Amino acid sequence: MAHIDINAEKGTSLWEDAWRRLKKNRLALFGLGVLVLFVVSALLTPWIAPYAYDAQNLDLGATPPSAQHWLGTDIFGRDLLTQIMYGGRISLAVGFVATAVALVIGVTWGAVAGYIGGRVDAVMMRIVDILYALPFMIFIVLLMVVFGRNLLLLFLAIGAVEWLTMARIMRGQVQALRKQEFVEAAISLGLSPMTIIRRHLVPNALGPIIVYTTLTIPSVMLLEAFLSFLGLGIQPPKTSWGLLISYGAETMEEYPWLLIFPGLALTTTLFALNFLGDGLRDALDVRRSAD
Amino acid sequence: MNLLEVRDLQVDFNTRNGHTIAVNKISFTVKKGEITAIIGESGSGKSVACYSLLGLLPQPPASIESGTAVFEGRDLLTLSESELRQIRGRDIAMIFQDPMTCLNPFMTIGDQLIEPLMFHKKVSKASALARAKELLVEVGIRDPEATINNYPHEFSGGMRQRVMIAMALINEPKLLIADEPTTALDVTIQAQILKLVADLQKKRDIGVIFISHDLAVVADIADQIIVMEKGFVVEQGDSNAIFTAASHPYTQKLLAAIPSDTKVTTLNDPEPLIQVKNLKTYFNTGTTVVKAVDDVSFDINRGEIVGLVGESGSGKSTIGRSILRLLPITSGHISLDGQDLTKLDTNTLKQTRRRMQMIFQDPYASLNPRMSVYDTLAEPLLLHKIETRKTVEHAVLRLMDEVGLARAFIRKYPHEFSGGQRQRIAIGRALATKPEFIVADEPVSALDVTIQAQILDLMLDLGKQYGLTMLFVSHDLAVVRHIADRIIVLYHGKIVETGTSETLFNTPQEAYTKSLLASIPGRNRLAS
Amino acid sequence: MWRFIIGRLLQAIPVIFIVITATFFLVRAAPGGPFDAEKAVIPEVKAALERQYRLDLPIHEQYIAYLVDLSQGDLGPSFKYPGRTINELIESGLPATAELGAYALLIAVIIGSLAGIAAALRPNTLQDYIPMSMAMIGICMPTFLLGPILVLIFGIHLDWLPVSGWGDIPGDKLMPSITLGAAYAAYVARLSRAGMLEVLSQDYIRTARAKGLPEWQVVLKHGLRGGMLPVVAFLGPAFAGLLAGSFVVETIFQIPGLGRFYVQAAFNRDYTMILGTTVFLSTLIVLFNLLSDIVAAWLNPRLRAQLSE
Amino acid sequence: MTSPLLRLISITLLACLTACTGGESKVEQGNREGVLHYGNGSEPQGLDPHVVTGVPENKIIRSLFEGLAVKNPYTLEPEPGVAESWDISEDGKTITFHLNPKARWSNGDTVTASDYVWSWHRALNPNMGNQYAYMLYPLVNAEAYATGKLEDPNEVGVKAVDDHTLVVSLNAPTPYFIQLMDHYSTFAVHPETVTKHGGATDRFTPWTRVENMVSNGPFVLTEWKLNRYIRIEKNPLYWNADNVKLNAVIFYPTENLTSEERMFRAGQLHHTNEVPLDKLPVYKAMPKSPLVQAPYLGTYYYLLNTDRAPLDDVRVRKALSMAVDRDTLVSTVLQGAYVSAYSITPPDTLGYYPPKTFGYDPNKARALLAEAGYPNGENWPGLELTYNTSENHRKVAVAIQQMWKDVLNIEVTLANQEWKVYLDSVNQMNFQIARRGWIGDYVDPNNFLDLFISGGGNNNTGYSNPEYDDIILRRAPSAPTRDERYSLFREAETMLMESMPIIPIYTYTSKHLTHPSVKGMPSNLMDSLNIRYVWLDPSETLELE
Repeated sequence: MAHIDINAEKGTSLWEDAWRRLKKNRLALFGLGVLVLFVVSALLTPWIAPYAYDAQNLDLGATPPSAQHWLGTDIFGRDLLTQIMYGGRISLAVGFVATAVALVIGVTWGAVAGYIGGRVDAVMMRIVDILYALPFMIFIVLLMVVFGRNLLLLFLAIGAVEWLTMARIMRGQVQALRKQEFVEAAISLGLSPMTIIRRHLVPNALGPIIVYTTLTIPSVMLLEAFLSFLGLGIQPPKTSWGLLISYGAETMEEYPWLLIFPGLALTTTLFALNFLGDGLRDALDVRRSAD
Repeated sequence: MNLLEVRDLQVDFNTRNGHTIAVNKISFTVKKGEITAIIGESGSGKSVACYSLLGLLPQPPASIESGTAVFEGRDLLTLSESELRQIRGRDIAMIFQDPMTCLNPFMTIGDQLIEPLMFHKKVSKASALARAKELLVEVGIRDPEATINNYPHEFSGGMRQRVMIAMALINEPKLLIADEPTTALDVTIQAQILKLVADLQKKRDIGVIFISHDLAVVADIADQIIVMEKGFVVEQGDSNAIFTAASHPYTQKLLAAIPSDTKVTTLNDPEPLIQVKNLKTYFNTGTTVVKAVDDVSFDINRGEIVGLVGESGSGKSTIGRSILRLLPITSGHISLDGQDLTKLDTNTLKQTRRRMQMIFQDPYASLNPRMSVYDTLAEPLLLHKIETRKTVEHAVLRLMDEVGLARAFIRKYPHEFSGGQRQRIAIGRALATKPEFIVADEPVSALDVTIQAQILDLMLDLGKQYGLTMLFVSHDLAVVRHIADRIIVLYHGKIVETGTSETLFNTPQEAYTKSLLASIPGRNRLAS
Repeated sequence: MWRFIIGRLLQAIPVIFIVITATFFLVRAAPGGPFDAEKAVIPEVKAALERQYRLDLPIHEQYIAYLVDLSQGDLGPSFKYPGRTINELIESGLPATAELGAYALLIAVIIGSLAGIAAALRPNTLQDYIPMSMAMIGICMPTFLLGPILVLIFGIHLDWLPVSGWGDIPGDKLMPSITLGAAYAAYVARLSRAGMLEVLSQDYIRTARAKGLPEWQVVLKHGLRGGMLPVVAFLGPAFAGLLAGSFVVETIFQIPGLGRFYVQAAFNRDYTMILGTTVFLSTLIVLFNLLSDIVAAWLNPRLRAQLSE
Repeated sequence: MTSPLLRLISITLLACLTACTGGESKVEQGNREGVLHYGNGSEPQGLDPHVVTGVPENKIIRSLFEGLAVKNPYTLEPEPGVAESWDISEDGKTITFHLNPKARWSNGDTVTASDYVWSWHRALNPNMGNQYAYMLYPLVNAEAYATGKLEDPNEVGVKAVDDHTLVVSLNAPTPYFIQLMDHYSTFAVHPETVTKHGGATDRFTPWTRVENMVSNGPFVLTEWKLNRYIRIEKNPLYWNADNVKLNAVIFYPTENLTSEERMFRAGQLHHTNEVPLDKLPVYKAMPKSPLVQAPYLGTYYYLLNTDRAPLDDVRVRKALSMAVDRDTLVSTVLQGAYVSAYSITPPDTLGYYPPKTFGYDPNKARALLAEAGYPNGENWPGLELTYNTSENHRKVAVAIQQMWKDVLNIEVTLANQEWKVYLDSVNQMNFQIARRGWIGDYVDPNNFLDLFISGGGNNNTGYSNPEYDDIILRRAPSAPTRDERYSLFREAETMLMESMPIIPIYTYTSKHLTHPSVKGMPSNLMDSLNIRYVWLDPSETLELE
């Protein structure tokens, strides 16, 4: 025991550890691989896309998949593969950034409310109720008027909506956790409430949060399409998966490929996220994956 | 007459992390009308062996590799699931360790009680209820008419265990398997339950398997004792023989672990470190006020270990937490080294926390499951700037040495440790800030007896080494007298009696203290 | 228990009041008014209209007048449908939406919990993977997609069900209910799976097995109540959320519901309708959150005891 | 344990399914009973002729009420309604309507000339907030009364000489005035009924409810299920009831185009209000197509904000307009649904054909843009095209954006806005280019050309030309003959298109799916329904192959 390599004794953080465990989960790695592939291709899209995203060929119109256009074309004769690649840039960015915003606000809000409890909790949760009840559309329209149209605002707007449920989940978790003795131990060590929340409560509440997050990302992608309809989001000819799907839904009988391929892109992302999310949850749950 | 005959039973576990043999070719016999105790530490395979007989082990990961278990002429291990189901709850019934979690919180005890009767015997609900009420009376629950429609949470732990026993007995089984039925209970309640099991067994003349980690518990009631270690049966025989002439070293070790000595006070120069004056801590539940601590005053001298003894609900843990300012107190004064703790601002309080620490009862709940040993131990060191980021690792390793944890474990997580090792981590955390005063809240009551002894010794050693002052909270007098210089007995939030360990044990003044002493298990046999 | 309920209702009053106030001023701040139309409205006509709707008053007087009306239960006249009051419109839309929501949740609970329980009984087998994959898709399948697909299959190609309507042709309530319920069913499936897995690992399940009960009794009698608690907690807010969610389904299937009013009011800047539906919605949110807590307490005796303290 | 439950559910489902298959469809039942199932676009705001503003209301109100004159659905020429006949004075400023003595309210009361006087006073009353009050502005003093400048309604140019004679005085000869008598804002309402349920000029009275309404048209209101349907039934008291062939009509608020088309396919509708664009090729390919498409009195165009650079330069405006290949746009993206437009007034507006002053001309467009200082798009400051959120607007905008890029090498960004935000932008002139559509209220070039008079409420371009104003406001109304009037309009329109404050894109068409059993519902420029002519032939069946 005395001659152990000092490196082996080095403490590791929860995240390093989780990564070590995640690497052993094949399904999660597959999910991660798919996501990385999507992100990389989104980043490289301007160089690798087969066509320009706004190149129209009105006389060609909507055609099913062919050798020239692997996934077919839309009514403007634009290459669908190119559209999906460019759409992925927007959708993935919206999905990840907006969800991250929601995650940060929701987790903080919920954790603070749950930890402090009592009146503060009641007030904080009533604020959540109020935001739930406000007419969302009017809120978005106002945002647009006040701040104008931009992508960052879109992320914030979506994040500002999605954090509510996140806060509720987090609060429930923290309420259950704060009665545990290790929290008391942390208090008796003299840790400040914020440190206790950050170091002791949040990591232990991550499981349900991660699962909810993986479900939030795809719904955020679809919400983006709605906001774009209201005029807040992206403008044609730029596109996103959400928009492609909603356009495709209109013509699902005439041009089914316009729905199927964007839908597949979203569904694949969804499953990849889910595999990764479940894997991450297990990896972070140090008890479950003893090794 | 042999009721159950187990031969060459082997149970393996196959998990992703490898293959283990939990029960290794064991054989034993249970006779009708006798209590057979199976004794061993956690992980010895004692529970696995019994569960495997009834098909209650999830398979996989468990698999029964070999053996026979003949019960009334039938080999339990070869029966189909539906045949086993006919035996479970009818011919063989079980009582589990934690009556808190083993009763369905969503059903009234009446509904749970009559379930086996109605299912196996197909009797009407009315007659099942009538039978259930009779049994409730028999296990010592008064007024069953009123209580039968209550939910488990409306009962105390001891009452719940009585309900569990009634439920097990309602079909008049021939064999009762009791898996650590008293471990989660206070000593006084434990004594009552032990007596109840023994009485019922005699009255019905049934066979009982009593599983425990503590030889003392079964000392008074067991006819046969089987000692298990790491899946093997290391010794078995007549109860008297085991207690008087144990041959296997492990059995001897188990016997030695039973705390039986009394600490002799050596303190000469009393200088109060902690002073508690007229402490009151009440809990307001909305409609009623629970007086958890009701006007309690005492001092703890520097270097002294004071035992605080009482049953659950006596307010002993509340006192400990009140002193450490983990709970808001209602009134009174608490001072550390003359400094009034009730009047500190947040910042000073944070500084003062360094000087007083706590060790909790449940080493599972008191360690953050997502923090490794390193994180847990480094946190207080860094927080109070005792060490820098550069030197902290060395300090953590030193701390681990002191509490007897191998350095190689530094990156492991709490779930990877046994209960005893976990409690060592918790002790290490409490000692990290080099405190002067420690509140230990039942630090060994969740541990096996052998481990209990080790941890108590560790605490005594470290206490001496660090010159610690300690408030040792426990329901177990046997443990307290081993470690404490002075003992305070608490009942319903008030102090009943105070004295040095020696005087309290040898000449208890109050009736309540006497009854506490009387309920120490195995007292009669071990004394003789 | 009553103390708890009354306490919660008292807490709801400031919530609803703030929601009303915020909404009142937000809608008036939004660009475009209720009388803007593609063909420009003559200023005199517009002035006459604004007078009729009290929009010519200073905004604080409008606000106070609205609160006074509201305190008498009067939600005001509709802008979009002159000659009708908001009370009347909400009354006319509520039955269909409530019915649709109830069926949708019923379907969600039945299908979702069956799938979730089935999955929890054999975790990490096909019996788990298949329903859970369906649930994943269900959660993300937008109603604007699912509805038309169902209509195409069952309404047009198979010709089994009417493609739209509500209570006009037998069977016309089935497809809308399924469309709306699908996403909820998916959530319920996930929640009940997680809940059942949690409960089935509890000690009292082992006790039930030790009694010799057959597996289905163990699951149904001992597992279900605890396992369904997360579902109950989810259903309260979900039912309130249905109002906004049912808009798409109501549009696709031509259902005369409240969801259309709720969403179209915002598009039309129908001030009184926006406020009316929002007041209604926030009341629903409060009530259903409370209801789900009460049901949870009813299911969980320990919680019941806490609340009755 | 799951299987018995599942089985139970599937059995229930199956039972429910079989219960509703194989039955008679609504259309088949309707054909048998003489009930027309009519897709009507949306829920009417109300049924008070002096309150409502939309097209769906129009179809229902014109079935419940009857104007002094009605339109022949085949020719759009006026024919007798409540008025048996009418005389127009020499100077064209006085019209005398002779009311049909058989005209009855649905409660049996006779329709009298004083009912009209009362109703028109009501329609013009400023308190009414009637957005279509301007339809009656040709009357002497009507505008003054409607805008509050005149207190006494009796000074308005409408008088009841006796019960059956109504005399109307006009400011100027108004050739299209008779046409206006078929617009609901000029309909009479039953005074006693209105006042019984509230004030005469109260917008909020419940007099239009099923149980209260009294009307004078071929049908009466019998059921009004909000957002579900409105059912009207044949009015036995109608003076011409013998010639009404339908027993009942049910109007559905078919808001969702896709759903409406599916309802038609499933036999739940006789007639759809619209057809989704992408369905057009499918229906056009059918040998016995239910598709009915006809030019419609409306123009789709882009407003150009002539107050803002670079659109303050007429050469830029023209370059933009000439760079739009309307024929390609219409035939590809729009699936041939519309007709290319090069002017604001639709062709053949009651014999009026607008001038064609330009065409698709990429070279000239490039030259003009270069002249304006942007050769091959250099130094182009950028432009934004605003439109309200809608699938079709988006399609047009995206295609035109690319055409401008291809032809002129300039960047135009798109900005879709939510409906009311868009209206606000347009009204505040807070845009550079904005999409706009105009549907004629009556068939006359004036209805389109008076949009662009200086400061006109619907001008929204900043275009202002005194000469143009003079033609529209003074010279054309006083033109003695129709030909002279039309040539003045052509002159004005040429002037307008030379300045190009708008880019006309296409002329609307009406598109419906109509079950072959529906007869007497011809397509026409106004998409005008005259329910009196409609009948159902049960022998006709729909073939969708």
